[in-house]
Order: sequence, then structure tokens, then C-alpha cells
Amino acid sequence: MSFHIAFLLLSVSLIVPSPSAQDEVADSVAVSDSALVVAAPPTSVIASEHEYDDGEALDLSWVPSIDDQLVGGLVIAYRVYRSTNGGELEMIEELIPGANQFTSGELSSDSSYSYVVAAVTTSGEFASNATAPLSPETEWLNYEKKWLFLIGLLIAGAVMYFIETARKGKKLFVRKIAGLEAIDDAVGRATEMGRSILFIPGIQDMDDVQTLAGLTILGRIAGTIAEYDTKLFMPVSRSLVMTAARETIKASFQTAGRPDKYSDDMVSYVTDEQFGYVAHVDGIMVREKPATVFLLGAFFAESLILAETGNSIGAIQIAGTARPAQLPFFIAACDFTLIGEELFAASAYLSNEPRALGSLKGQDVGKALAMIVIVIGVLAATIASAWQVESMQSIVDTLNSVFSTN
Amino acid sequence: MEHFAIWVAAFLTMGIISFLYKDNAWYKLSEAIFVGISAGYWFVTLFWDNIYGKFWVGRGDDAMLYIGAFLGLLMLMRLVPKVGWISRWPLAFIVGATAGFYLINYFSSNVMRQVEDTIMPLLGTDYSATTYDMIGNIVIAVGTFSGLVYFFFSKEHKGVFGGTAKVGIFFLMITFGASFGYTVMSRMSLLIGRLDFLFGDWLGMIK
Amino acid sequence: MRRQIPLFITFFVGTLLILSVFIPPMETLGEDFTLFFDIIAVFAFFLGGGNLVRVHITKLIKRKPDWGFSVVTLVGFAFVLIVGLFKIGNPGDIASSVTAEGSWFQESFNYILNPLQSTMYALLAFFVASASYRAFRAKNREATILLVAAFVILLGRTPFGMALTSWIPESLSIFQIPNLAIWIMNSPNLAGQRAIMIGIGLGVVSMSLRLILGIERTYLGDDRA
Amino acid sequence: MNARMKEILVVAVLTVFCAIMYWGKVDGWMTGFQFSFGLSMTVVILIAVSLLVILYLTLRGKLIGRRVVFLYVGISVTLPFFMSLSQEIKISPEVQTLYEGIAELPPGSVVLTAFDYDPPSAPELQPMAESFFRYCFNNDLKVVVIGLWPQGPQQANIAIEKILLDEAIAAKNLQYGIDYVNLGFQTGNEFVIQRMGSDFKSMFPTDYTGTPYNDLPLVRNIKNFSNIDYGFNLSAGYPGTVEWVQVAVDRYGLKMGAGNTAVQAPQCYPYIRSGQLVGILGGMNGAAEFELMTGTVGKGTKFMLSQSFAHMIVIAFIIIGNVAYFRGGRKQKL
Repeated sequence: MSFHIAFLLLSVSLIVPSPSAQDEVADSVAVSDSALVVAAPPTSVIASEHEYDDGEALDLSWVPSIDDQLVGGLVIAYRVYRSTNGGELEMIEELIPGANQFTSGELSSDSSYSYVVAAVTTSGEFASNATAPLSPETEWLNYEKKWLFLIGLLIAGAVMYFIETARKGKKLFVRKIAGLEAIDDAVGRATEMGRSILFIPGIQDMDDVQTLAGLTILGRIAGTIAEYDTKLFMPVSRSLVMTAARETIKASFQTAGRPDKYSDDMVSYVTDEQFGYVAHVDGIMVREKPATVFLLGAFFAESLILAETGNSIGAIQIAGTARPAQLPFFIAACDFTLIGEELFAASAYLSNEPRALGSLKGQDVGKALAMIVIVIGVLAATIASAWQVESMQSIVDTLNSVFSTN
Repeated sequence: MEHFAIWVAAFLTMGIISFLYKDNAWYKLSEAIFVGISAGYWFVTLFWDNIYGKFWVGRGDDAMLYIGAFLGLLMLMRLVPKVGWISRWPLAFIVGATAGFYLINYFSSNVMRQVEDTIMPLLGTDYSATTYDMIGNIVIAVGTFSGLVYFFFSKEHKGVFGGTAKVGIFFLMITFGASFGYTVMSRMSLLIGRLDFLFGDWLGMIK
Repeated sequence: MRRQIPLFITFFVGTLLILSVFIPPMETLGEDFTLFFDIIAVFAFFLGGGNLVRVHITKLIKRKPDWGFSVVTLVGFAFVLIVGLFKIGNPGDIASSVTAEGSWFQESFNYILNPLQSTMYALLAFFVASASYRAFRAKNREATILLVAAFVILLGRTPFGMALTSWIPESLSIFQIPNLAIWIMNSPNLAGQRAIMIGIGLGVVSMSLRLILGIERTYLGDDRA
Repeated sequence: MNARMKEILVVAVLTVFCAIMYWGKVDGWMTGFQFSFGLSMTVVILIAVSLLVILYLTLRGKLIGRRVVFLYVGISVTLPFFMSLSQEIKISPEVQTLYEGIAELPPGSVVLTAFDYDPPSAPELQPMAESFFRYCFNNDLKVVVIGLWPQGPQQANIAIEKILLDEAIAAKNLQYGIDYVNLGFQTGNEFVIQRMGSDFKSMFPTDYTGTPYNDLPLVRNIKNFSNIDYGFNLSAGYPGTVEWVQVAVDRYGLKMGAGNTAVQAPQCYPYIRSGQLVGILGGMNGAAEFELMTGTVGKGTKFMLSQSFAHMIVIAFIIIGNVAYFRGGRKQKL
């Protein structure tokens, strides 16, 4: 009942619904009638469908109160009230003066919602008319992301096209990558010296794609290690990585026909903690003196601690990461470094399997596309801004909207 | 007790530093403590956050949690040799999800976004641009382009292509040199922090 | 069959997560995956932690060199597990936060783990110096560029570098070392970073596809095992 | 005397020295050392001369090893702690814009600070946190703290506790829950940010101490990023500034500045250019510059001298390394 009265009051733009606000007003009115600060309510309050969501939000917009001025404005805030399925109004949001829109989230598409926006002054609230009830709708496709989808599809399609082409037996050329050429030699060197190989797949868990890259490379070189019968040890900092690494090595040894040489002891879990792990690996490096050290995966600050210690024991070091911040340290302290993309390409390259090589071709299509877009975009933008050419500006705008991700 | 604690901290600090001289018993002791304590610490944190925090306190009624727990239990099947192979299911799940998740994420923020940002007028957006801005813009465009050429796999680095790739390498080298130089500072800060602990907090020698 | 099911799971889950980005009702799938992952990781710790204990107990039993340190590791591990899981020394009852001030767990973090972590991290200062001493040499053109870039940035951050070129007039201020350092960071460095980032993005796309399509599958072990 | 004995002797001397100093500190008769200007200069000259000697030895073909480099680094960082020399600080544009970004906030604005680092990064980021909080509290900005790193919120508490001891700030009698709130840590990395985009409360049902979200007056009405006037992220890696920019800035339009370790900072420079970040404090320099801009002297400024010294040492060794290389007929590998 009280709601209906309040609602009535609201619709004729009188003072106020919420009990607490009412008390305040009563107080201030009691002190002095002249202290009453009256403001015009916000107008044209419109609720509309929030686009491309799971039917859980509505957009609200309004024209601010004319008493909401930058200088000497009376409005100190806006409050947004919501009524669900014609129920009681509840305050869901307080906004700063000057606000003229709001997205109301956490809704359900089964209910309908009506909104009231009130301008708040020191004396109380001055509410707008209520919006017509509206239910949010579920959209099944996010059209805002259509370009992400299409370009992604184009590049993924190129990768798959080349995989398929290669599978059919077409020879594809991939240039030599220095760091990868060195891997076999590095394994051979450890064998000759009768020393071990240390493999570090980064310090992240299986939910980092760089760790996966490290493990796929491990899969390729473990076969060589099995053939040479070299000692491999691999302290890891994540339990799941330990499990996956064991599977990987076991499979590679099996494929190489040396399953007897495999032992679970090759891979051991140390600790999840970054520097505790590093302290252990450093210690083990100087004690075991491996001839070859692989550092392939996600590395953080420890990259240089590991690489310098490895360098001090005279090991051949092959490193790779996709963390740009750590690459300089690997470049400085390791013999070969796989830079970013090369880390992901490595297992494909090493496998020498046509399909995997085909995928490398596919990503070159992506690079070519990026290069073409950059050239066209930069030229068009330059001409547009230097000579005010409209058509060029529209090219730039189109490219920007296509590649824009938000 | 407080005296003891700060001496322990100082003892361990110096134990780690002693590694710079050579591997020794003091370091080995610090390392052993480090590994044991940190592995335990990690598990305890995981337990309270992810098991207690989610099953008891947080969203305990969420079906998703139990799917997670089910996958976790499958993982533990490794301990039973006969059905150990079943632990590959959660592993396959993780690998698939990681691959799918990162494919889009990296593609959108590393490829789309960076390409978009590189599209800009070489001569600046208006007449206020200085010569340095223009040179900077040109350098960014040329550097990004040639850097991409360097990463091209399908073509041998020869001729004009090879020349561009060479320029690309130069840019990469500047990038690496610059980040390295920039980092030196931050690494020194860490050491400053530790030595401040030893000489300041512990021994009280800094005024 | 043992291999087909995991391959199918990878394919299915991977495809689903890619598509979820474009389908609003499935948008939260990525979050759910992290939730799954966090929980699986806790279970997996029994494998990792178990392995840690096994390795050190073996060392202890076989009296391998340095077995004494294995005892220290085991004691430390057990100690933290006990004080952390039973919340020993926590002010208040078992409901208080495990990291509450004064709990044994938090104290052992403050006085044991934290100094160790920070110091290990701080060793980098020494390694950065030794790596610069050894690696920054003008051996060839690439190395010289690396050296010069690093040198300018380093100088740009010291009072010496500022003093060295402060005589250059304001009209050519870009050639003052601190400004040059900033320019290098903002222009050529940015270009290099971008090329690397774009490359990485494409590399991830290609590798993820290989995983989803089952071309890379060594992590799944062998059929016969 | 063999090497082993020497090592034991050194450790023994060190222990005795430390014990005496500690005793002095506890007992109160040792309050710290400060070199006079003359002594400071003498030390500097001595270090410089010894470096010249090393250069000379290198020219003669006698190369130095890693441990010598290590020793110099240690000395060059430690000695400036005791010196009385001062140096000039130049404000870089990214610090200027960051400062301007918060300076234009009216009193009462809500600032979200995300603490994404742990103690190892504290030497760089803690001074930033302290001067940032000091600025906020002095200028009546409301502070909401969260952390995507488990130990982040603790670092925030350490900083806040320290700042509240400042006389000017203590006089304001700030109330927890009204003037500042620490919502604590939440697992989930960038997904936490994403969830916060629709609802803070769902990610932080309670604060650091367990008080329910709705019982905290400051945050009760904060629904999502639209109620936040400014975001400040202190980051030492992942998750950190990159994720905040990708989600909070790109998707939800939060106005944001960041304090990064010097290593992370270069990765975030592109974000300043593209306007995604207001400004960046990079490393200890950034901290010192910010301290200068906000008119406080903290550890950032204090340790700048050590840092400059260490830099000079690294530069000196790069020069010595190159001399060694050219002297060695460009063939010698070290």
C-alpha cells in the first residue's frame, strides 16, 4: 500500500519515496522552511535494451535536471530506483551530478523492470516519471564482435588450409630458425660430455599457453634424448605440469623405442612458489652441472637468475618465452633465444611433420594481413590528415572500426 | 621472540646472498627451508581459498564447482595404476580450454589491438606535431612492419626481403637493449630494499 | 579409444571456449574454466606435494649426500601444513582468516618466507651487473645496437647522464640523453614490442589450433602406456 | 691457513660485528652512522680510483671475474645509505600526467587502488603506495583497496598504517569503512576485474576483515566501475596493469593510472600513447618523482642515490667489458 502512495507522489514529482530520505527532509523542513532546496527532476527517462548480452541488463538514459549546473547547481546526486514486475521501488544506484545514463545489470529476462530516476538535493529527492516496464532480451550472437570473428576465422582458416594442403603432400618451405637448428646439437653435446640436460618449462601452470608450448617442444626433444641415452632432469613448479611432463616424456621415449629408459624421477615437483623454485633450481644447477639447459615457457623475474647461473657453469643454454619483458635477459645470457612467436613455432618446426609446418605457413598469412593493413592504414591516415582527403579518412575509420576490439 | 624472528630473517637473507660467493651449506640450508615452507604455504593458501572458500563459504551450491571437483578427482586416478590413464581426461580438458581461451584473447589484444594502434598519420594528427613526433611515428610504423618481416617463416631472408628483416632485427635489438637498460634500475631497487632491511631494520646502522 | 576420448575433449572444450566469446549466454564460460582449473590444481597438489615428500624421504632413507637438508625441507613442509590447516596461533577461532596477524602461519611468512623471497629476487641486482659486463660488448652490428640502446637508457636515468648533455640547447633538447632515452622507450622500443606482440598473437593462434585439432598431442602420453 | 678456515673466520667476524651493532641498536647507544660530506666524497673517489685500477689491469690483459662485479654492486648500493649527498630529480611526462589526473579529482572522489604485487617488489612499489595514499588522504579522496595478488592487500595495509601516523593525516581522524576500505584479495586474475565490471559485491562479498560489503558505508553504493572516479594499479607482473587496461579501461572505460616496477613499465608505455592509461610511475625513479610532485619525502627519494651509484657501477663495468673485448683481439669469449 505504502508503495502505491509513494508511487503516486513520485509521478507528480513531489518529494520522495525512501523512508530514510523522508526522515532527512522532515528534519530539515522542521528546522526552517526557507532551507528547502527544490530541484527539477530529470526528464525523458528512457529504458532500452542493452545490446549483445545474455538478457541481463537494460540501458537507462535521461536528460539531467535543469538545476544540475556545474556552478551553483542544486543537485548533489542522482538515485536510480528499480521496480521488478511491478513490485516495490528499490534504490539500486547513486550517481554523481551530471550523470545521464546508467546500465542496470544482474537482471533476468523472465522479469520486467521499471525505473525512476531522482535528482537529490540537500533537502530530498525529486523523482522523474517511471519508465514503461521492459524485459531484457537474450541475444544469441554478439554482432559487435563480428569483425573479430571474421578476421579470426580468416586466419584460422588460412592455418587450416595450409595444414590440409600439407597433409595432401604438397611440400611447403619454412626457413631455418637458428635457435631451433641448435637444439639437436645441444642435446648431442650433453651426450658427448657425459653430462645431463636440464629442462625448465617456465614457472606457470598448464593454464598458460606458453607452458603448453614448452611441453610440446619437450615432446620433440625427449625422443632425441632417449636415442642418445642422455640423462634428463626436470624440476617443475606446478603439480599439473609435472603430470603432463611425465606423460610427454614417457610417450616420446616409447615412440623412440626406449620405454625402459624412462623413469618418473626425471620430473619432480619442487614448489609452486616462484623464488623457492628458483632457489632450488639454482642450487641444482651448480651441483649437477648440466651441459645443456633449456628454458622454454613463461618466465618472469627469475629468467636472468636462472640464465646467469646456467651461464656461470658453462652450460649451452637455449631459451624461449613470449614474455617481452624477459626476452632481453635471455638474449644477454643464453646462447640461443626463441623470440616470442618462435617459441610457439618451435614444436611444429622440430616435428618436421607436414601438417605442423603447414600451420606455420598459415600464421604467415596473418602476418601478411597485418602488414598490408598497417601499410594501407598508415598511408591513408597520413594522406587524410595532411591533405584532408575525406575518402582516405573513411578508409581509416573503417579499418579502425574493423580492428577495434571493444 | 621479536629479536629471534628478526635474526632468523637476517640469517636467511644472508644465507641466500652467500650463494653469490659459491654454493655452500648456509645456502643449502636456506634453500631447504625455502622449498619446504613455500610448498606448504602454497597448498594451505590454495586449500583455504579454493576448497574451503568456494565449497563452504562462497558459491557452494554452484554445479560448476562439482564438475571441477569431479575433474580433480579424475586427476587423482593417477595414483591408481590400473585406471591412471583416465587422468588424461582432465588434462585434455585443461589443454583444450587453455588453447581455446588464449587463441581468442591473444588474437584480440595482441593482433587486432596492436594493428589498430599502429594505424596513425605519420605526420601527426594536426599541425601541432613536432618533428620529433613525426620521426617517432615513422619509426614506429617502419619498425613494426620490418619486425614482422623478420618473423616471416615462409621466405628466406634474402634480397630486399632480407634487408627489411635486418632492419627488423635492429629494431628488436633496440627493444631488448632498452628494456634491459630500464630493468637495471628496478633490480637495483630490490637489492636496496634487502640491504635496507639488513643495515636499517635489523642492525639500525642507517640514520 | 583411450586416446580418442581425450582428443575429443580437447577439441570440444577448445572450440566451445572460442565460440563462447561470440555468444552472450555463454560469455561466462571463460570464468567457469578458471574456476575448474583452480579446483583441479588443488587436487593435483596431492600428486606434486606427494612427489616432493617421496623424493626427500627416499633421499633420507638412502642416506644420499645432503640428506640432512631433506629433513629440513620435510619438517618445514609439515610445519606449515599443520599451522596453516589447523590455524595454530590464530587470534580468535578457526573462522578467522588463515593469514590473520599473529597466526603462526602469517608469522612464518613474515619472518621466513618473505625474507627468502625478497632476497632471492634481489640477487637479480648482481646478475644484471654481471650479465651487462659480459654480454654488452660491441661484437657485431646487432650487439652494438643492443649495447648503445641499453647504454643510453642507463645513462638517461643517472644524474651523470643528465649532466653530460645538459649543454645542448633547448631547441635540440631531444639529443639530451634523458630525452633521448624517453624517445627510445616510446618509439623504436614500442615498434619492436609491437612486432613481437603481433607475432606472439599469431603464434598462439596457430599453436592453439594444432592442439585443438590434435596435431600436437604428446602431452597426452602414449596409447600403449 | 686454508680457504675453509678463512671462510669460517669471515663468518665469525661478521657475526660478532652484527651482534655488536644489534646490541647497540637495542641498547640505544648506537643510533646509526652518517658520513660527513668530506668522507662521502673520499669514499666516492676511492671507488672511482679502484675502478680505474681494474680498467688498467684489464688493459694489461688481466680480466676480473663475476665475484668482483658482485662485490662492487654490493658496495655501491650500501655505502650511499650513509652518505650526505643530494641530487636533482627530473619529472618525466608520464608522471606529470598521472599527477594531473589525480590532482583534478574533487574531494570525496572514490579512488580504486589495486595492489597486484608481493613483498619482493615492495622496495619499488611500496614508496609509490605510501605517497599515493598520503596524497589521497590529504586531499580527502576516498580509497578502496583490492588485490589480485594474494599478498597485495597486506602491502596496502602496511602502507595505510604507516600513513595514518602522519600528523596531518592523524588529525583528520579517518574512519575505516567511511574514508577507506580494504576489500582484500580475490582469486581469478582478470576475471575478477571483469566481474567487478558488473558487480563489485559479487567478487568481494566481505572486506579484508570479514565485514559484509553492505555494512561498509564507503562501498555500499559502489556497484561497478562507473562509481569509481579513478583507478590506480600497482603492479609487478601478471595479473597487473595489462589486465586492468584490457578489461577495466577498454571494456568499462575506467580512468586509470599505474605504478609499475621498472621492468613492467616499458610494456605499459604503449597504453599511455593510446590514451588507455593516464600516466605511469616507473620504478624507484617514478616513485621519487611522484614524491617530489606531491611534496613528500619518502624512501623513493632516499634510495635514489644508491640507485644512481649502482647505475654508474654497471656503466663502468660495461665499459670495462668492452675494453676487455677489444683488448682481447675480439676473439676471447668470457
